[in-house]
Amino acid sequence: MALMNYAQAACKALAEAMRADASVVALGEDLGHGGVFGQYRGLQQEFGKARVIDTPISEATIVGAAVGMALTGLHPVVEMRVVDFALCAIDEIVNQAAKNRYMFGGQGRVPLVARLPIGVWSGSAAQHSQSLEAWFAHIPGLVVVAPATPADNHGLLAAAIACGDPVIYMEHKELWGFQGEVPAQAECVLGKARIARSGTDVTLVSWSRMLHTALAAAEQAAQQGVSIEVIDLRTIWPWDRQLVLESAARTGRLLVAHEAVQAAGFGAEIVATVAQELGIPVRRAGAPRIPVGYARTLEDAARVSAETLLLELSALVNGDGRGRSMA
Amino acid sequence: MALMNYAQAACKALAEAMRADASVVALGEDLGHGGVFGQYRGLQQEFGKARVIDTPISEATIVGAAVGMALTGLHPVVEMRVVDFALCAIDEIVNQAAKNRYMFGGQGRVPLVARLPIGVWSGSAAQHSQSLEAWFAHIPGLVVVAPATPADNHGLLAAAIACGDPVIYMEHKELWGFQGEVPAQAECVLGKARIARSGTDVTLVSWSRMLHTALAAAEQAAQQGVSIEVIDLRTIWPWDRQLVLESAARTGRLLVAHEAVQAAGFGAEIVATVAQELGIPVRRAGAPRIPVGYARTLEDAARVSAETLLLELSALVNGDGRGRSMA
Amino acid sequence: MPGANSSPAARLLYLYRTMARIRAFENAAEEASRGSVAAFGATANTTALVRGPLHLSTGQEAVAAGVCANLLRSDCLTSTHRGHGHTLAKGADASAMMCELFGRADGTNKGKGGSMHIADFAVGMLGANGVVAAGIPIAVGAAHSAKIRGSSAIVACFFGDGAINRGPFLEGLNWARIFDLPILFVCEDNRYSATTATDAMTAGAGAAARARGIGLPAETVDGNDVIAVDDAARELVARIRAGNGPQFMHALTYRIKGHVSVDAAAYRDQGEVEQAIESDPLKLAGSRLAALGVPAERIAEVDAEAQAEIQAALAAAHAARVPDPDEAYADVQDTGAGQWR
Amino acid sequence: MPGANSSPAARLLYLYRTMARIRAFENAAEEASRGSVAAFGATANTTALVRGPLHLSTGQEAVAAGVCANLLRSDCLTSTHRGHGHTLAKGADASAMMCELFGRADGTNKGKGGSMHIADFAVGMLGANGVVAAGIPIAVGAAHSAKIRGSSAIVACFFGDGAINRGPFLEGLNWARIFDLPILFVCEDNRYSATTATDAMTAGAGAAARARGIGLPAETVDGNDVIAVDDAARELVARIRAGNGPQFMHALTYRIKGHVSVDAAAYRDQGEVEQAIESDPLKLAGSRLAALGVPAERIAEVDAEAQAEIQAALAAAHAARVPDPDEAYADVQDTGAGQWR
Ligand SMILES: Cc1ncc(C[n+]2csc(CCOP(=O)(O)OP(=O)(O)O)c2C)c(N)n1
Ligand SMILES: Cc1ncc(C[n+]2csc(CCOP(=O)(O)OP(=O)(O)O)c2C)c(N)n1
Ligand SMILES: [Mg+2]
Ligand SMILES: [Mg+2]
Repeated sequence: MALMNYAQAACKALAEAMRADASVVALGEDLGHGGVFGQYRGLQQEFGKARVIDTPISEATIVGAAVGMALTGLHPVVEMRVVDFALCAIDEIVNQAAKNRYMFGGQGRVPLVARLPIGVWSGSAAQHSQSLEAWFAHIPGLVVVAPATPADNHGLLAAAIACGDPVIYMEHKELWGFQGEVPAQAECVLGKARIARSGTDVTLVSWSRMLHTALAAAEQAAQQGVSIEVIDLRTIWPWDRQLVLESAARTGRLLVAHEAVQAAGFGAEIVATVAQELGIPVRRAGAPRIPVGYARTLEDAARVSAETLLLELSALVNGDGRGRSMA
Repeated sequence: MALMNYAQAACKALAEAMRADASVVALGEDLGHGGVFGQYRGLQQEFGKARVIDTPISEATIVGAAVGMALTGLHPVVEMRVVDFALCAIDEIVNQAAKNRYMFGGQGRVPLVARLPIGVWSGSAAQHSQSLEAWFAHIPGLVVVAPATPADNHGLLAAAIACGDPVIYMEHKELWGFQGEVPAQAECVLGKARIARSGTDVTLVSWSRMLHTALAAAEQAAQQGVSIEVIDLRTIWPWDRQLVLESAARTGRLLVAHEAVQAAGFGAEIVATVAQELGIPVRRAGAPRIPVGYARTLEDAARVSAETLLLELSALVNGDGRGRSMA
Repeated sequence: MPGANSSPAARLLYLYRTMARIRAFENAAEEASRGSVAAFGATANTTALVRGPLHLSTGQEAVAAGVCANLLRSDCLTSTHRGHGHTLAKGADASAMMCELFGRADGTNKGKGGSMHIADFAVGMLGANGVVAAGIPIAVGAAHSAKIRGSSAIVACFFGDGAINRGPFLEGLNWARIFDLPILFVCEDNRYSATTATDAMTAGAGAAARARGIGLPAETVDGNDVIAVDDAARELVARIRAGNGPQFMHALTYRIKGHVSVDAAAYRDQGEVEQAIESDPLKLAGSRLAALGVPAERIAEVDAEAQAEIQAALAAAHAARVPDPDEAYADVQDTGAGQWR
Repeated sequence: MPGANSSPAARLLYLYRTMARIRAFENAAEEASRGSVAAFGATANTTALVRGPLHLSTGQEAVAAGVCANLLRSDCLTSTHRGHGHTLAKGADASAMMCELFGRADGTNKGKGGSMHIADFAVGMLGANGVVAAGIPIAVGAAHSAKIRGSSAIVACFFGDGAINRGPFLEGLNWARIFDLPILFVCEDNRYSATTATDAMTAGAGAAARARGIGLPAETVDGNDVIAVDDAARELVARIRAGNGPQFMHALTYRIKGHVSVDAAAYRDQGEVEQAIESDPLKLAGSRLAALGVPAERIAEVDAEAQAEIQAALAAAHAARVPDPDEAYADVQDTGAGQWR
């Protein structure tokens, strides 16, 4: 165990993978100076410019080239800075990386990890603040991961590099400096959620930065005598349906909270599944369907707060079917 | 009323809009020869090359230029051939068209209609068969439309051109030749669904080509004594929540069927909303989470058939909570 | 294959054979695809054996044959939607390819790809692609990979004249040059982008000028003359193998048929088409062979062999197994496979 | 503004004033943004008045000033993430801009955009953009629109040296040329793309060579010499207004500060930075003014006016109203507005 931040934990995972396997390479803009968030610090010094590759501002080709690398024996880790810029490489992610193995009948594999940081990033406005995990969960062939803690950013990045599938790896831009204990050995398995706090009255599923808001809300709820079980989903696809269903069956109520826009967000998938399977009361809390504004008041309107979660939780617990049902 | 096919109906709507308003222009590849599906036939002859613009194969710039046109007084209608190619223009659609009005504080409007045909298209395999309406529904700023009939392809395209917002207009590639009566005057309103068949036992919501499968399933169900109310959603965003909730409250059961991949598809949004609001039994039928394969057997595995819908409907009617719940 | 030092006649006969095989393959595929797709005013025939859009390279065979004659099996290639010729020339088996077009389980892609995604990774053919210009970054990455892994393989990257107006063309060439990658870009200029004459859509002096603007050496060749293509490719490939980084070939040719098999291509001037048929690369190579003293019977023999090979491929495709619906769930991804259906 | 026929001193003083206003504006914004964002090793200061990434154009003012001096209010402009200079030079009000940076309801963008999306449509400034090269197609579309509508407006499209490696650069230039659009492309080459020296990432002879490869006339100018930029822009804009289609300017300059305000830019050679400070465009213009006989007091007066204007802008921004949370729901879209929240 060692205390480090979320960026350092990812850096550690990547360094370990590169040390263990010469086929692991990293590519993207500004990696040579450690990445603009320090998440590549020291790597080019250790592994050289041939393996930690500074690229032109060519998102489409960064991902497209990574597909070509992955097909021919390398394991590229691709940096997109923010998911918003990855929108310049969507053909390469969706039509090329995700479908390659299938449409060519299994002749090749595309073991690449594309890092697409998500989330509202203080004062960065509409083009640097999106959370699009639902998009990638919708695309056959992709694995989607969203770590909430330094330990998971270490363990899940290691697992993503090892898994052999194209992985959309979504770090949260407001977590880079978040500190936590990280085990020496990576211990994560893709597709396994984690009960972050046990409880009996409501199951609250979340991931990424919103997990911390969910934990804060659970703590406040506990003070009001309501016991919330908080699940950190960790992998968005394949999501841990079993753990969520077990917990929801136990508590009899489900709330899913995410930072992404609520409309057609991944919360809908989980809520729809649980409603169909268990027929229990279900609710969602996601951002309203508005772009993220710059001014703090506007930005805050696009965030989901612990207060909002408490309102949603109490609506569930009090059996009040209606609330802020759609945003 | 006149009998015409789905492609001709759209052509009529566009011609009428161009006749009425000199600011309406169309741009895309191969428009001059009528579009590869005939959906632009005769337009360049009537309106000239300056208004029916043949473009290079430059999807990013087709949409990006349309944003610039829309900001400066034109009403561009943009052709992307299939939604899959629009993946080469996602930054332009999501970061530029959808967010422009908001992030610039309402200084401009982006009244463009982007035609992104969807759907499995016989024998066209993984890169020409996607249905991605859920993606665009997730993006604040966008309107999303998916007509199922020639009348609606006329009326909704007219409404889309007139509405002043950026519209993702999704025609279905297997409907181009579909015939139907089209009223002389366009009569559609965005955001209004339509009861395509009245019934009492289950509400079945669908759109685009899947509507016809839904109607076929409803007909077969009727022969088995089960009465299905089929709703044609028509506009995916803003969807007609009121009509769907009213119908579902009446029938007490909901099935949503779409051709898109079920996982994180738009059916999840509707089912989640109805489950939360009404607490009634809900189910979804969408494609399994696989790319569309080329061979007919593989392609069929990625389609949702009337038989599948009948199984889902009977699971609902017989109160059997479990079924093909997740694909 | 007869190397560069073999007799000109032997080399040309070899190139001719490749072209004849491509022509025979595509003629057969076209026949089996009548009414394969509803587009260009054609209505679909649901019983067509070859389904969906079928893009024929008829008239362009010399580019595939001439370039691929200079590649090793260990070299890689990326292609476009119009990829039968590149695939055959790179060494794929015609039967496995025809099976793929028929949507059979023994096809190169197990029936999952069809014509538009034809691929044979075993011979380094990394795939046809349904998205214009999308093969360029993938090829660049394969070349970058070879450089990183210290492999001696090079990559050939084919694309059409329409593709040079898409962003990945710029990005890919720039990338190849700054990292000095072992890659041959081949712009197969058939003068059309679907129904549109590309010329009016392309600013400046064309593909080679753009490549030079990005710092790549570029050669323009008569893409209907297989000897010219072979000679140019030999030189460019030699430069690449010698470590001189990316090279660019602009090959001028013509798409004799429509954009897809159902396209009658009525938008073209008939005179233009007739002239192109006059410069059919097979015809041209045939007269060159005669001039080199190769007897007509020898050429007829090669033609007959090609026909026989393709007839066998057709028979194999007819006989081959259709994939089970269950196979639709294979090869999606490993993580979570089987948990979801 | 003093036109091209006014005295050289009057013209230069006008250009100097624009530069001084930009410099004063950005210095003030920088001051108000200390700790605005956690990146480049800096930690965020949640009380910063200017939030998020702030990209300063310090050292590059001559490009904005020289180009925009040749534009009419009815002409359009698109910018990058580094857009304060272009916006001020195009005629936007400094107070409204500062309000925007402070996230106030009276800001140019009603507090919705901030620095990275600064815009003033009323003066034809169609927006800064957070996505590198994304302004290019938008500018091209605005120019296409002018042509279709028969408007006499032209468009200036600014982008950085890093942007010429993204696809939209190729697509946009090609489009502008084939449709012969009234647009001036301005590559503002400050030698860096964030922390990366752009040179190593850019193949070939650079921006102008690429433009020529796509058929555009291109000029390279000393982007720190506002007279050189003004002269070149005058000529290029005249050609555009005369109907000669798109023109290209490659302006060589330097980013004196870090990539964003929190970036100390320690990755650069100190000598290089010192040299750049020597060729600071304001300094250069100052000595030119002196040489033209403009008294030092007159220059100091212009500086003081600029300072006063920006102090007033700061005061206005401090006093201005913060947007209500409710305003977050306005200006999303009309269709379905109010039905959803
Ligand atoms: C990004 C993209 N846009 C449009 C299409 C539709 N399309 C398929 S082939 C083609 C023409 C391509 O022209 P060219 O690159 O010259 O290749 P050719 O067909 O002539 O071999 C077009 C427009 C596509 N497949 N991908
Ligand atoms: C598509 C995209 N990729 C990456 C970024 C991150 N980014 C912001 S500015 C910048 C450097 C841009 O360099 P240049 O075009 O030269 O403009 P400059 O910052 O020097 O003005 C980068 C990489 C982005 N905003 N958009
Ligand atoms: Mg072509
Ligand atoms: Mg720069």
